[in-house]
Amino acid sequence: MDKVLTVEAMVAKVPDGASIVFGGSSLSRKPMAVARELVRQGRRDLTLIVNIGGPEVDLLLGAGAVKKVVYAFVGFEILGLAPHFRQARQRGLAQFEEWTEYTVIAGLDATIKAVPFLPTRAGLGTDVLAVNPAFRRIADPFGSGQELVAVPALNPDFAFIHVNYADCAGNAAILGDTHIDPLAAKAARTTFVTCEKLVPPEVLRRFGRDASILRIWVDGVAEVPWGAHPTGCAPQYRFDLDAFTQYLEAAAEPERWAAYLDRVRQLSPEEYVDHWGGTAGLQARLRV
Amino acid sequence: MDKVLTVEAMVAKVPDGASIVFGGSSLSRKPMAVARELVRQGRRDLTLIVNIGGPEVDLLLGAGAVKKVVYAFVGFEILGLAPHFRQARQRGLAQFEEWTEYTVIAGLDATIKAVPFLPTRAGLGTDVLAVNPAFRRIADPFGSGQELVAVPALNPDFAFIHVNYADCAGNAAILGDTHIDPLAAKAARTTFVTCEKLVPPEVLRRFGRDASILRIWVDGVAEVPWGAHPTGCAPQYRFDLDAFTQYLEAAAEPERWAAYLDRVRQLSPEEYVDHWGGTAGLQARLRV
Amino acid sequence: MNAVDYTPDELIIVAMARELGGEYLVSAVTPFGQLAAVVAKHTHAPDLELLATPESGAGSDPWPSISLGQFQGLSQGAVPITMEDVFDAIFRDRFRIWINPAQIDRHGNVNITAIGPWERPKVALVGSRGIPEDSSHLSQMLFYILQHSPRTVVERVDFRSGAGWGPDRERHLGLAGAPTRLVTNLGVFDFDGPDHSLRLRSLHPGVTTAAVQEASGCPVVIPPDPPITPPPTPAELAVLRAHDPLELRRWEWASEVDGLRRRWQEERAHLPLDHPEVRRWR
Amino acid sequence: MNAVDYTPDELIIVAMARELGGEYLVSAVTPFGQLAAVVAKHTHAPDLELLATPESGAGSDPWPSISLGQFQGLSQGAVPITMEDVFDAIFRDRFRIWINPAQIDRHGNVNITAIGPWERPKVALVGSRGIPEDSSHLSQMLFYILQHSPRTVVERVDFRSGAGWGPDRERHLGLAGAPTRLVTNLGVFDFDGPDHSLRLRSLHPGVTTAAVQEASGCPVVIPPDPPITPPPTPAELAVLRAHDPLELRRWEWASEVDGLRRRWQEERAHLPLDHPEVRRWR
Repeated sequence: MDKVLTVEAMVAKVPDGASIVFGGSSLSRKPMAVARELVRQGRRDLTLIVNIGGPEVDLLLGAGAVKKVVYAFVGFEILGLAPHFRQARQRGLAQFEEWTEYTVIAGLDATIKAVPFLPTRAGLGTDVLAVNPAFRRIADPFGSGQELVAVPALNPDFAFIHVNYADCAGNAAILGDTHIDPLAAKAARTTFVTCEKLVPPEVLRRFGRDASILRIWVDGVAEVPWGAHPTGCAPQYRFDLDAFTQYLEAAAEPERWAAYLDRVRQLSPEEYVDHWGGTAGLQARLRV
Repeated sequence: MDKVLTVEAMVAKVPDGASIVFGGSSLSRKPMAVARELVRQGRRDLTLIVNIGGPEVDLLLGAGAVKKVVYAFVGFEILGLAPHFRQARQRGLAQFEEWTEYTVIAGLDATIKAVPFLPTRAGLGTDVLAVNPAFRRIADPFGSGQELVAVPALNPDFAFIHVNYADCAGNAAILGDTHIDPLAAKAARTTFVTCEKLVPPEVLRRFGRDASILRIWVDGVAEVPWGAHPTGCAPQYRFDLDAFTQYLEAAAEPERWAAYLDRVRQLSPEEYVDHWGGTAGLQARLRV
Repeated sequence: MNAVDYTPDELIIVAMARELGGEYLVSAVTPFGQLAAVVAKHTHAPDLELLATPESGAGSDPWPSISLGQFQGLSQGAVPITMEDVFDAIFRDRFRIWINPAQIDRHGNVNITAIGPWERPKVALVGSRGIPEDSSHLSQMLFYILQHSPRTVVERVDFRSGAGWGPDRERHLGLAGAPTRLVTNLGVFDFDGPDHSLRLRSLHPGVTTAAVQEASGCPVVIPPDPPITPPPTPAELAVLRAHDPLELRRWEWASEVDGLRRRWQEERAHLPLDHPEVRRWR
Repeated sequence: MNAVDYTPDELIIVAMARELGGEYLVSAVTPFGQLAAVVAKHTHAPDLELLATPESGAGSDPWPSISLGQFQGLSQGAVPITMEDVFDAIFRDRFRIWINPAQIDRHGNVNITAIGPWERPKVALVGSRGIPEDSSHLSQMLFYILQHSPRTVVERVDFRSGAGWGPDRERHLGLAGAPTRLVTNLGVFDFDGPDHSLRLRSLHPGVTTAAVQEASGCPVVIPPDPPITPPPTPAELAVLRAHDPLELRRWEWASEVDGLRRRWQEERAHLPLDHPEVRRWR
C-alpha cells in the first residue's frame, strides 16, 4: 500500500469551507508547508481547529483564508502575540470560538469514541462558558449535584500533521512531544501526514511506541523536508528566529505583508527550502 | 526518593474490605505474587476490579477472600473456564457485576478525569445493561436523540501492577502489552508496583515511552522476580502450563484445593521460586 | 485443475478469510481468527494490519500461539499499541475480529456470558469482554461456530453479550455493530432473511440443507439451490499451513489436552525470539 | 553571615521556589516558572518531577530555553509523556505550574485572554489555554506578576481565563483550583483576606506597604508589621545561576529583543545535544 503523494496534491483535496485540525504546538512541529500551500492554492472560508495554535493560524488569517477559529490559545510564545490573530480578533475579521486545552482534546476524543460529548469540570467558574456557545452545562446523572461541562464532539474534515518519520503506508513516528497529533489523526475524516523523511516500514517499526500514529488513521503521506519551518521539529531542527523576525516585521505593515504573501504564493515547497539557503543553510542555523 | 518495600509490606497495608484493581490480562503479567500474599495474610471481603481477569481472581475466590468482582471477563483463555469463578457464579458465593472491556476503562478514566461518569454507546442492545445496576441510561444533552450509557467512575482503593522494570522512585517500564495498567495506576488511591527487576533511574529512563507508568502515580515498588508466575511476563517468560495444570487439578477437588491453599500460605515469594525449581528451573521451562 | 486436499478446519478458516478486506486492525484472539486474517492478508487483503495479541503488536506477521503472542510482537519489532488504541479503532470502525460465541441466535445476538439465567447460571462462562463494544460500532460483525448444533445456534440466546437485531438495535444502534456473517462447520450464513433472520449463503461441500436445518435450534432461511462454499485454493492453503506449523487450529477444533502440552513445549523452538532487553538484562 | 548579592528577578524566583514541595509534575512554560522548579528541586523539594517542555520530558533536569526544551528532554533521556498524561496529572492534582497572567484580581481570577470585551477586545491576548483546567482541579494555584501595577493587579479581570473566588466557585468548585499564592516584584500574597480577598504575606526587602497599595488596582489586605520576604540563600542562588547560564530570566523580565537573538544563537552551544536518531538519519 502506497499512500505517498505531494503536499500540493494533499491540499488540492481540501475544498473551500473545510474544517481542518492542525497538529503541533505553538512554535513546534506545525505543518507549515501545508499552511503555505493552502495560501498558494487560495483556499477560503476555512474553519481551523487548534489546541495551541501559532504561526499556521496567523498566516492563514493574514491571507484571508479563514472563516472561523476554534482554539485554546493562539500566540507566538516567547515572541509575543500573533499579529493577525490579534488584529482579526480586535476587528472582528473572522469568527472565534475560545475553547481550552483539555476541551479541545475532549472534543476530538468524543468523535474518536463515537459519542456526542464528553463531560469535564474544566471551564467551570471561568468566562469561557459565557463566550463559547458550543458547550452545555449538565448535571451528574448519578445525582451527586455536581454540575459539569458537556464538551461537544469536534468533527474536523481534515487533519494535517507534520512528523519526523513516516513510511509509505502512513505509519508515523514523532520523537519529541506528540501534542494532539495522535488524537487529531484519529478524529478527522481525512488525515494527511507530512514528514521530514520517508523510511521503509521495517525501519519505521523500530521506533516502537514513538511510532504513535498507525497507518489505519492516515489517508496520505508526503515527504516534505523542513515542512515545519519556521517552527521547530525536534530533534532535527529548532525554530527559526530569523524567519519569525521577518514574518513579524512583514505583518506590521500592509504593503510588506502583501509582498510576503506574494512570496508564499510563488514558492513551491522545494523552492521554499532553496529560498532559505537550502538544506545546508538551514542546517547551519537550525540544527542542534 | 525511595519507595522500595517488600510485597509482604505492601499487602499488609490492604485492609479487609478494600477494593483492588489488578493490572495484566488473562494469562499475561498478572500480579500473582500479590494475589498469593493476600491469601497468605488472610485478607477478606475484597472487591476485585478487573478488565480481563483470570488466575488472580480465581485464586482469591477459591481462598474465600472476595466479596465482589467487577469484571468484563474472567477466564483461563486457552485453558478453559476459571474454576472458582465458575463455581462462585453458579452457587452465588460472591457478588458479581458484569461490565465490558471499554466500560472498565471508562470507569477508571472517569476517576482519572475527575468526573462522575463517562458516556459510551457500548452496551446498548445487550443484556449487560439489564444485569448491571451500576450504569445509567442518559440522553445526548445536545438533543440528537441518541441514548447513551453513563459509566460511573470506578474508585479502587488499591492498584497492583506487575511490570518488567522499575526504579526505586516508582517509574515503571512495560515492554509488551500495557493492558489497563497505566490507567489502573492513575485511578487508584494507592498504587503498588511489583517488578521483575529494579534498575537505576537513569537506566529506567532509557526505555522511553515504554516507561509508561510515571512515579507520581506510584506509592510503593517491590522487586519480585517471577512475580507474575504462573502467568507470563514478556519478554522474560511465558505462562507456565505445568503450574496451571496443577492448579486446575487441585481446583477440581476440595481436599486437593485445601492442600493447594496450604502451600500458598506457607511459601514466601522467595520460597515460591524455590518450590518451582528456582530461577534455573523456571528459566529452563519458561524463558523464550 | 486437480482437486486440492484440505481438512474441514482449513475450509472454515479460508471461508472466514474471504470475508476480510480493506485496511483494518484485525485482532488475534483465537487460532481460527488469527489464521483467517493471515490468509486474507497474504492473498486478497494485503492492507489488513494484524495484531500479534488481542490488543497489541501492530505491523507484525504473527501466527497463532498458545503463549507467544506478545513475544512474537516484540521480536518482530511490531509497534506496541495500547488497549485505548484498539478501542479507538473499534469506535471509529477501523477494526475487525472473528468472534467465536458459545451461542448465537437467529437474529445474531451472541452469548459468551452464561448458560441459564445470569443471576445463577447453569454454566457460568467468561463475561461479555469487548463484544458489546464491537456490536455497537463495527460495520462488519463476524462470527464463527465450530460445532453447529441446536445448542450453539439457538432461537434466543440466554444472555445477549453482543447486540444482534431486535427492538433495542432498531431504537439505539441501527446498522452500527449489526451482525453480518456466521461461518460454521456446515456453511456460511448472513442475517438478511426476513426481519433480519439467519439465512444460508453457501453450503460447505457435502453438506445438505436438511443437515443445516436439523443442526440449528431455530429456523434458517434457505434459498433455493444454495451455492457451495468454494474450496480453499492451493495459495490459501499454503499460507495457512506455513503460518500454523504446530497446527494449533486443530487444537481449537478438538481441544485435545495432550496436544496442547506438546504444542506449548514445541512452540518456542519455532520463532526467532531474541528480544534485546532480554539479552541486556539476563 | 555576609549579605548575599542578588537581583530582583532572583528574589522573585526564589520566593516562587519556596512555594513548591512534594511529588508533583511541574510544567515548564516560562523561564521564571522553570527556574523556580529547578531551584526547589535542588534545595528543599527533591521529589518534584520537572518537565522539559510544557507537556513532556519527565525525569530530566532542564533549564529554561528559547527553543531547546524538546531537545533537552530527548538528549537527557527524559521519558516522553503525552498531553493526556499531563491533563490526567492536573485532574488528579499531581501537577503544579506557575502561571503568569496579564491580569489578576482581588479574588484571584486571572486573565490571559483579552483586555476589554471578549467579543471585540481592545487587546486580544492568547486564549485561556489550560488555565481553566488548572483552576478547577489543583489544590495549589500559583501566580506571578513581574510588574505589579494597577493594570495587572485589578479590581476585576476583564475576562476570567481562570476561576478565582466568587459565586461560581462556591457553587461548583469549592477549594478545587482555588488561588493560593501570588508572587510579584513587590511581595508575596495569598487570598485569605476577608471574603477570600488579596492579602499581603510578606514584603520584598525595601518595599513599603504604601507602595504595594499604590501599585494595586484593588484594595489589598495588609496585616500589621508584615514580614520581609527572606532573601535568597547562597545555595539557592548557586542552583539558579547554574541552570540559567544565558540569563533567560532577564529576558522574560525585560523583553529585550537583541538579547533574545543573542541567546537564541548561543543556547545550542550550552547543551550536549546529541540525539541518536539525528546521528542515524542525517
